[in-house]
Amino acid sequence: MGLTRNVSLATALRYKGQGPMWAYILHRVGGLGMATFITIHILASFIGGNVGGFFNDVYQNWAFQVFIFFCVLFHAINGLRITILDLFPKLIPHLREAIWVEMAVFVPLYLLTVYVIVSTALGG
Amino acid sequence: MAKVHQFDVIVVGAGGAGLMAGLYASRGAKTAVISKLYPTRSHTGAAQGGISAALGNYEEDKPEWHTYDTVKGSDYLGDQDAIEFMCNEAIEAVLELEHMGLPFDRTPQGKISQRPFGGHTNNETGKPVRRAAHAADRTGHMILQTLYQQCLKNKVNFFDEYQVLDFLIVNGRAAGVVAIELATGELHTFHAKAVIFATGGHGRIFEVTSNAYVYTGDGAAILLRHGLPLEDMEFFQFHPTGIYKLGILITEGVRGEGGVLINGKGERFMPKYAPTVKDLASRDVVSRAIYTEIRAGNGVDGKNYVWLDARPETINKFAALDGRLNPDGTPYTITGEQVLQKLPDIIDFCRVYLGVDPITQMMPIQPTAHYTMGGIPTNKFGEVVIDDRNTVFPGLYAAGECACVSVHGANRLGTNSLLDLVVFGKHAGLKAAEYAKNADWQNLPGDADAGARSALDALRNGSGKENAFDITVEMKKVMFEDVGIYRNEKGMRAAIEKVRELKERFKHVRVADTGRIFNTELLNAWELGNMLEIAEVVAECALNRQESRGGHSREDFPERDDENWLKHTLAWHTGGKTRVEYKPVTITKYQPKKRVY
Amino acid sequence: MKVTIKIFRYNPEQDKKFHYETYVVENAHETDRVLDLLEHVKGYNDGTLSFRRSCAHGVCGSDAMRINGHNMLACKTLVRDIGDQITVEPIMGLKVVKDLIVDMEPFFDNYKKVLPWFISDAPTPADGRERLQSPEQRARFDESTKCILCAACTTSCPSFWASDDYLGPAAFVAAHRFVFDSRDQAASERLEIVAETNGLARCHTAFNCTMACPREIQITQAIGELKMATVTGRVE
Amino acid sequence: MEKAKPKVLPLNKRGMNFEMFMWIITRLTALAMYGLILTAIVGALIMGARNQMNLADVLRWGFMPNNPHVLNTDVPDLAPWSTPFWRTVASLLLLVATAHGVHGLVAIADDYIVTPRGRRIVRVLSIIMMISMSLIGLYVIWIS
Ligand SMILES: Cc1cc2nc3c(=O)[nH]c(=O)nc-3n(C[C@H](O)[C@H](O)[C@H](O)COP(=O)(O)OP(=O)(O)OC[C@H]3O[C@@H](n4cnc5c(N)ncnc54)[C@H](O)[C@@H]3O)c2cc1C
Ligand code: HEM
Ligand code: SF4
Ligand code: F3S
Ligand code: FES
Repeated sequence: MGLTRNVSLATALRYKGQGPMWAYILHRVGGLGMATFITIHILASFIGGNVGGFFNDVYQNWAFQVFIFFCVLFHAINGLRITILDLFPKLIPHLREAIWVEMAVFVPLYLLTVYVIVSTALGG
Repeated sequence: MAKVHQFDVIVVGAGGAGLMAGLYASRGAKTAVISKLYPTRSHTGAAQGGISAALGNYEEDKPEWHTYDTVKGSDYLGDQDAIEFMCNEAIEAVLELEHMGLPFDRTPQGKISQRPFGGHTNNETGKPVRRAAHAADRTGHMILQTLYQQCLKNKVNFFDEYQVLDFLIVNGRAAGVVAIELATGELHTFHAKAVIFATGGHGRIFEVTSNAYVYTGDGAAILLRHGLPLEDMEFFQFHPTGIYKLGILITEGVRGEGGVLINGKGERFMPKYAPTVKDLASRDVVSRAIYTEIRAGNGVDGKNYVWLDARPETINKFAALDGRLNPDGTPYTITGEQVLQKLPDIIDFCRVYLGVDPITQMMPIQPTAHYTMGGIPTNKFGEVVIDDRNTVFPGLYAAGECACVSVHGANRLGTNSLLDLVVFGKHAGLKAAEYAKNADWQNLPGDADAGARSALDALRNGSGKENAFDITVEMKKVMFEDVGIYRNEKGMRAAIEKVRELKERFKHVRVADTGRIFNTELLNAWELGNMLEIAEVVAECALNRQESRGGHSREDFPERDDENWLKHTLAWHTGGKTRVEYKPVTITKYQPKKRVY
Repeated sequence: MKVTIKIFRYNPEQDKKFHYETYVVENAHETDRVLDLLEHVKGYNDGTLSFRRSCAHGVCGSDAMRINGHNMLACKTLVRDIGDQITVEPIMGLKVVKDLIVDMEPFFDNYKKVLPWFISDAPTPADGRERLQSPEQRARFDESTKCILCAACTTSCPSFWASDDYLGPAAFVAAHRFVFDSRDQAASERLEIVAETNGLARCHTAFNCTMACPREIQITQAIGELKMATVTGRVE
Repeated sequence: MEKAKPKVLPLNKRGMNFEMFMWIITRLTALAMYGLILTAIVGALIMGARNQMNLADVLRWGFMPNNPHVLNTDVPDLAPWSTPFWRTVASLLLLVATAHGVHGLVAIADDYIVTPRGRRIVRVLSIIMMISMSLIGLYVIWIS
């Protein structure tokens, strides 16, 4: 009797959460992205040789850089926001406003980064 | 074969009354509480204002005053021994709730806070007294939560989402109930020594009501079918200010803060009906006034609603005209912010449901069916009595809105219902457990659930010519129009005709849903059957009582008639016919006199 | 006005899989509640449509459902506020039993885990009167007394979607109600329960709960206060 | 008056456990990382990186001011980076970030892996991972 709990990834993403939910998802993506990257990076440079070289090429790729910079910047800025609100729960009612502030910092910074990365990539 | 469970005491209903009964019964007997809703969904949770007790936390107050106010409020139809009992128990009852952890609001000294409420007065000065203990504007919610939590703590057995369909009588004693488990559609027989009904009221027989969808009078209808009487069914309270069409309650507090009622012509009309207290007259008086205006064509746009105006400028204008003063003697004025601060919930309701901001706009309101004064007759221990000599039916108890003790008589005072729940719920529970200790088990017949089964089968096998939803709509409409605030012989006769016709048509209903799991259509149809039964009895009792008293106002008999009608109605309904008898009112200290506020 | 309402349907006795059914309600009014539309569809289009409801004005917690993708109470959501194209689905993360009805047991089980009842060994005042509590102490936990256990919060939480072992915001609100009540003495037992692996640490402040709560309780803040209480031990 | 409730619960009576300990550690390490990263970047600027600003380099300095990383950048003089001070900064950052990151992975796993057995495995794996990553990192920082 009964249907399963009905929460596939697709259903979950269809839920109309707002800023905070997306911040949570992207924070997770960012954290995971960095953790994976750093692990591979350390292992690769430890092993060195061809394998290391291959990964080094990946890092040089601008698309990868756009991604990893997103992970770092977003995770770091959003993480600061989380930390502040968590240490002072009285501020949590303003969580949505906090995300606006955070965006005001993150978006220009990230756009600038992307611009630099892409123009460096194009400019050689 | 249905599943059989055995408990000493079965409580039907998990509102304030049912939970209190369950809590107390479980201390002395193996008890189960059966409810068609999850307990926290019961309508007790909707109560806002407060629970009355003469705690005297702000100013002097006495249970005797509370008793007198209640007697007067009941238009002298309440049984005074029971009222005195309730008002004396009130203090202990409220303190007990506090000891259970209920988060009452507090006075600056840390005591339970109290607020004034309609009809509660200092008997010496006649001024309002602060008697309603409250937890913000969700006192009922907090009572419901606290009692449920205490039941969990004390490991009371719950059968949630089991709807009771039938009551079992063996050898003239209560022997249990039959219920359907909503999640599976299975019938369960609950074998018990004692049964407590706490199923709430039946406001859903009216079109516009503040009551929940589940207020379909199940308990009362089940007992009626088993040949037991119901008491004072003609008395139903209409609250003057419900949101137009929706019936959602707007508390008296709005008028307390200076809000006024305005008709379709833009006139303030209450001074015509209650020259001294005007908009703050008692509930029955204001409801009647609104309805009179509407009938005279003074509703807004010719429709059946009027305005409740709580805009600061209106409040200030009329306060000045009335010469209303602050306690310090300065003229009474109010600002928009103050209105917002004092009535946050009402403003929320208006914004959500009407898109109206009461600070800048008027609220469309109309009287709304609110509270069932009548019900299953009981004595003050919650024992169901079945005749004018108060003969007790062994093993059967009732408490809460479905019961009629009678402490509310012809008109209930605000905040007395929550008190009724905890006081009589407790005593019903205690009595039932005590009874169960000494009583023998009655043997159940093999086909105990046959009655319930055939009732459901009838709905599954009807000809299908009729739609249950249509019947519901028509019943509510005719009951609200003709057996509502104003009643007269012609209208009520027509209503009785109509309800009988609807009952005929109801026989042809067939539910489309043939499933077992959560067949809500089937159960809604069964509830409609109950409502039709109750509606007929209400209409007939109302037609029978040839006077006006409290919530029962006859245009053709506008005066109270103590000589002929100072008595309770008992109504039986067998073989499609209603039989009415009477029971004397218990009068101890207070002789009836004219009711002026 | 004309309203098109698309409803999630699932009949366990016939269907293997759910599907959607679309109904058109011709004479809808913009002040109609979604609950009114559902009643209309049930009354005239298809009686088998099943959903829970009781109070019809947002105080009993029966009818939390996903309306246009967001958890709300059907009785507190008006056509006026969401437009004439409406999609109604059951709340997520609890097993669908039939149509819009889900199995609430895991939700209530989680609630019961946090000892949601008043606990105090202190004797009641000798005169039988109330325990004293200042208005400020009372205000401390006022928000969390508003909960109607509708489950809109818990079933909007990504952590709960991931696995229903997660205690969930509603249970935290219940714990908060007692932990910060100056009269209650079981704060440490409750904190130990809410701090377990499936408890507080699995709240990642996704905030969906707070935004779904029809009682407008600051749930995430309450959870935050519980978290800090476990860390600092302060339960005032 | 009744017995007043304690204002601060003793350490063993406030629900503090591994999860909540790591919860607060995650926040504190987040703050620590900010501090260390800023130190590293400021240090790099002082040591003459001003003119060779490059995004990837900033990241390298920021997250791991160790020799090989700096080697890849345009900093004029490598010597200052080999002092024990900068090696210590790099090591701290490494330990803090590893603890933070690995526990982050545990936190994510906890959402999906809920059996006690599964969780035990995740925790054992995470400890192994944390120790080995830290050791490798330290080796790189201090030896190379
Ligand atoms: C809007 C509003 C405001 C109010 N404000 C106040 C106030 O301020 N002060 C005051 O004193 N009073 C107030 N009242 C009145 C008071 O709240 C009710 O009279 C009271 O709560 C009724 O409680 P009860 O326990 O009898 O019924 P309920 O709380 O309604 O419980 C009925 C129970 O019976 C169960 N049940 C019903 N039928 C069946 C069945 N067939 N099988 C199994 N279970 C069944 C239901 O599931 C439910 O659990 C208000 C009422 C309303 C509507
Ligand atoms: C300035 C730098 C950083 C800050 C401020 C920061 C902050 C945070 C915070 C506050 C959290 C907790 C989120 C939550 O519980 O909801 C977190 C989680 C996490 N962090 Fe970081 N972090 C930083 C750097 C890193 C780095 C370098 C890594 C990778 C190694 C990392 C990996 C993770 C992971 C995997 C999570 C778990 C994500 C989740 O549970 O959804 N973080 N971070
Ligand atoms: S906290 Fe809000 S959303 Fe959650 S159950 Fe309670 S009332 Fe519903
Ligand atoms: S949505 Fe879930 S993650 Fe936390 S803030 Fe609410 S419980
Ligand atoms: S029906 Fe009660 S909350 Fe919606």
